[in-house]
Amino acid sequence: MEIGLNHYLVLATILFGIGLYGVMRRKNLLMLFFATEILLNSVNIGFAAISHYYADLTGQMFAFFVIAIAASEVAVGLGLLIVWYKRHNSIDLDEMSVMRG
Amino acid sequence: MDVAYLIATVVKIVIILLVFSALAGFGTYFERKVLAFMQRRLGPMYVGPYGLLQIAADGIKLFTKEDIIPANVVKPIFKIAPVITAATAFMAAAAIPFMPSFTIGGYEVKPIVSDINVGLLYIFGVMGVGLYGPLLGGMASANKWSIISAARSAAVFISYEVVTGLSILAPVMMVGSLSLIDFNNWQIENGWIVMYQPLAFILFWIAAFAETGRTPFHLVANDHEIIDGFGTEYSGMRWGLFFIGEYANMFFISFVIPLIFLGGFGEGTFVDGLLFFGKMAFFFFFFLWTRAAWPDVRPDQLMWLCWKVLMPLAVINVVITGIVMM
Amino acid sequence: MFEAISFYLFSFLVIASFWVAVTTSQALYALTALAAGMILISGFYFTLGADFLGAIQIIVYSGAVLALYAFGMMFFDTTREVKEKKPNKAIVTTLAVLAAVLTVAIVAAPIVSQNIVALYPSVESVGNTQQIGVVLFTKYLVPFEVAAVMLLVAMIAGIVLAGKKMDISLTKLSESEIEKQNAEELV
Amino acid sequence: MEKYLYIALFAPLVSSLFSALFTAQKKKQFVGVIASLLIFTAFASSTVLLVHILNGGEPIHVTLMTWMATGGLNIPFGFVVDEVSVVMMMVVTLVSTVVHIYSNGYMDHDKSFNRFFAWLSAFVFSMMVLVMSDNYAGLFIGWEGVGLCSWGLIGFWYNKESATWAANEAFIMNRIADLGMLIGLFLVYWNTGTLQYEEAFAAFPGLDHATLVWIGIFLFIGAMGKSAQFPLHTWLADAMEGPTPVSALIHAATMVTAGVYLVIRSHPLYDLIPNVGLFIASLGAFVAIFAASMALVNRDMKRIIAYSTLSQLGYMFAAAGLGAYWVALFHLMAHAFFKALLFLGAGNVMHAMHDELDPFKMGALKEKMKWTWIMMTIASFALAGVFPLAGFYSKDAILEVGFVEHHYIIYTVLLVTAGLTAFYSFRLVALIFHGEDRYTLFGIHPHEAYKFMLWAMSPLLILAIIAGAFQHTFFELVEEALNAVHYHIHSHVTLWIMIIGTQAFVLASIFYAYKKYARKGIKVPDGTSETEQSFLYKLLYNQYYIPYFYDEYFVKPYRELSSIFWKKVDLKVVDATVDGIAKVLYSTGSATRGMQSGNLSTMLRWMVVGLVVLLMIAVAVGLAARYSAELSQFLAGLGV
Repeated sequence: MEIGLNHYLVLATILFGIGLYGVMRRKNLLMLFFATEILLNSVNIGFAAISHYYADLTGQMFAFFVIAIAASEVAVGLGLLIVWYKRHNSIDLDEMSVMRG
Repeated sequence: MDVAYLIATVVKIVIILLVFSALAGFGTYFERKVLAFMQRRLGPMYVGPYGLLQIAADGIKLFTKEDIIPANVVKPIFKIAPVITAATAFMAAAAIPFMPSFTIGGYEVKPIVSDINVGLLYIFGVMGVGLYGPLLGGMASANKWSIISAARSAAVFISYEVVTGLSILAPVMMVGSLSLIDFNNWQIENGWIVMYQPLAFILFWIAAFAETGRTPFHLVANDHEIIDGFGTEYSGMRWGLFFIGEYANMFFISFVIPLIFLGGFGEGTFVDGLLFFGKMAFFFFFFLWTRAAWPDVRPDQLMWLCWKVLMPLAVINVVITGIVMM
Repeated sequence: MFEAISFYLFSFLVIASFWVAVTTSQALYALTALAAGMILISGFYFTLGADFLGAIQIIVYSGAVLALYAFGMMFFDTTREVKEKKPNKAIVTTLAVLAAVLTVAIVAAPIVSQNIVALYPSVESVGNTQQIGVVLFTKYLVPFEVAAVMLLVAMIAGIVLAGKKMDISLTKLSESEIEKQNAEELV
Repeated sequence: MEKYLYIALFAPLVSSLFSALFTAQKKKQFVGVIASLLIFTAFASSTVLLVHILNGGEPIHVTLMTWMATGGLNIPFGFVVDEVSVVMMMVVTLVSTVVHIYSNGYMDHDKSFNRFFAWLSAFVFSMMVLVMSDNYAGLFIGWEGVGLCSWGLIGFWYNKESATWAANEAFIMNRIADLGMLIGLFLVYWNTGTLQYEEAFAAFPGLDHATLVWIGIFLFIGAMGKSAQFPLHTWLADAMEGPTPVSALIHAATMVTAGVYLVIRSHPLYDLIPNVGLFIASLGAFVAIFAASMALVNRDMKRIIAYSTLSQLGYMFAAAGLGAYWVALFHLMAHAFFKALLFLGAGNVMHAMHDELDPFKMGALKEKMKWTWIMMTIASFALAGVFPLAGFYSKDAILEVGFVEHHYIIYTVLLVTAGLTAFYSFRLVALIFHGEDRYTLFGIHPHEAYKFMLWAMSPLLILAIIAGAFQHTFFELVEEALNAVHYHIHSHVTLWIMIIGTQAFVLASIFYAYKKYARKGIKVPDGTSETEQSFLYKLLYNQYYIPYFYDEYFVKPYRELSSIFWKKVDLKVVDATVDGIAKVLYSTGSATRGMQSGNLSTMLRWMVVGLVVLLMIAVAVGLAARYSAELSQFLAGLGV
């Protein structure tokens, strides 16, 4: 049984769907971040697979940049989260509806 | 061919698992002995000749002791955390060549489970994953000391991974490969890397103490501060797994340091092999020696050392290496 | 054969762990499952010949990103049960499934009609890491530098946001000084 | 020379913008002084230009820049100083200089002193653009600018309702006429393909007669509005609500003459259509007597002068209509001097009488205001056309034109009007300055105006006296530009009979006016006397019931129509539609407000909805593109 590109793409899509489901369902900001990581990773799988099946490194490059973005997202996101938590003692999304700090 | 490859791989895995599990036990024995001698006492003496069977006694005790799981812990996580520690240590061993390759009955055996071309990165990645043992164990334990220990371990691992990675970068640049076998072969031709990269060697060595959580960086489970840290709530074989993981890690690091910096097993002659094990033994001994000779440092000193001393040094080292190579 | 087995095994494991990560109400489960999923994903990369990407996946995601999250969890007191309001499950599920199916339709369409052309075909004789190095420092040099600057900025932002009073070491202070510090903070 | 042109043109603009800087502030004396100086600069430049032209210099033509160039239409900001425009420039700048200086005194106590100068200078600038432009489009800009500034100046005291009403009336009436003007311009462009004077005039002889007639009529409609000819004359009398210097400047000397200027400027056109010219002349003669008759019984000092302006404009149109453009222009110039003088004198009186306008409430002011009396009397003599003052030469020339061209009806009408003019002018003078003082009853203590105001008026006084002497120079100046010819009555006997007869008639009228109104015992009319009960008096006093007629047959039906539209169309259709749209928006807003609650989770869900929709579109478009051939076949099968 040959594993083709479509197998990987379907897998990536399923993971992406799971990530989207998490993004929409989660109310806790930290959990929401988890879901976004899933989204990013699903895309990375797609990139890597295409890169492999077309013998082209561009896909992997994009995967690297996605990882870099994820890393900076964590740094800034967690920083903001800590600041928010210090002020409001909660990281529930439903309570984050006020724009004013 | 495929079947032979499969069989060979399985055999290698089994050997590594058995040998290093046993070595972990011996490691505790050695440690006790070394510490005792350094403190002018005898250490374990009663069980067997020179207390050698003490290992067996300890093993029996650990295996038979009741596996206590406190009421408030997050059970599945609590249960798998020690396994992670032990498993990642052995997973890292997959990319370490322990010996030069040899031939048995016309079949060439490479004493390495998988020579992937990002071997070094893989080793450090998997060792980094070993962080999850203390981390999850501490967080699942429902115990203040454990949580503090988990936080400390997260901080130490993340910080010192930077130093490890940066210090190893300069040798990697020189060799042009991430495979440890390539490192070995390069050093046959050009001499030991430690001659070119003494600073990287020292930095890596220091970082190795942090990666394995040994004294003087033993703050993760410092007895006098936080009892036993992440291990406080564990007992029996689960606690034993943490132990095995720690000692296995020490052994593997002791293999890796000579492989990278001190010529490895060279051309693979018998003398070279002996010499290699000698180097490994020295580094393992050095872990114990340090424990006997050095006090622990505080967490903030540790962070200070990492970010304000070691990391800048490592970066400078990489830059200088780059300039020289150009 | 091996490839198929490993693909289906890893797929099952990854999907399962990610599913646990998004559905469980126990934060520790989510963290553990996510970390497991990340490591398992690197398995795909190794099978796909992207060794370097796999190693980076393990080091960066599992080693750094999730460790940071774990660190955050200790701050936020979410190591136990996370209480969340549950939105309408049907809508959420439908939307997610629709989006996924449509994405795969779009992504698959050009592949089916064979109009992707390799821009930087990989050379078999050189290792993956070396190829990546070559491409990264030629074609993608500018994005690489931009990413580097972005990481630096993110690091500084993270430190500034989270690290108030980093220069004060409580361990070095005496008991009375700490109390003074606390009193000031309350004001 | 060009720089003088620029100075003359732009000094008023600078003055206006400078004054506009201070409009929101309290009175600043220097604003008035600087504005006056700048206008004087413009006057001096105009004088230089006049001297240049007088010495036989070439007309100066400059093109500032291209204003619009689209397709075949190319309109530059071009300006020209030739014999005609230089005369107008002199008149405008001279009168406005005097008025500016005068206003420093007149508007002394007004709190909107600075704003007044901003508007006044802007007006001068517009008028300069109007007279100096070398094409109809530029003229139209100036035309509209003049209209706008007159609106601002008539309604200067905007907290007075009557003033704002008068301003709006003037503005709206001018708009009605401007429509005609605009149609005329369109016709010019349509038929000749250009709006430049020279090119258009060169092209006119090639057009057929009917087209030229239409162009002439529509342009004249514009002129009728600006120059307040019947039936668009009502605004001029009402415009007296503005400050008196404004009346002097724009309703005597400059703005209302724009219409005459237009006709003079377009003389090659009107030369080609003498029948329209005759109509203009007839209308002018009619307006002359019509306005004079209304002035006979009016009891508002400024309105009397305004009607006299109207009447004199009629003279000008009569002359222009008969082809004697240079006579019309000459009368325009002479009239500007003595009429501005008259208005400024009236301003002095008003000031002295605390804005009392009824001459019946004045009397015997000559003791208190000697210089004003002298000036107004001389100005009235000039207006009446008494030898040897300016009015005599210009008005006599017009009468001669009528006679020589054998339009005896027009001649007779104008002659009678001359007598009426003399009568009402001196009725005013007699009532104001002679007889016994009636103002003490109203507790008023008049005083003479500031010295510098009188000094400022003196150039006008001198010119009102001596302007007639320049008739010959003037003729030579404009001879070529306007194809001027001398109108000579060949029989000397007839000429002398005419001149002496006219003078005698005029003097008799003056004498009668004095006799009737300078005596003692004049009462303030209360509507009870026999004269006031007579039909004629009522007819005249109510301005031939024309405002009433307008009110009854235009304004009221329009108002009723409007109220029908308001109630039926606006409220039920337009408002309902607008409200409906607002309601739809509002309800959409409240229905979708939930999306924008600021809740991140909700927003994320909507984001995914948007993503799904976009993806669907992408898939649909992709499929359509992929199967476009099959799709079009399928649609063709359906018969689409």
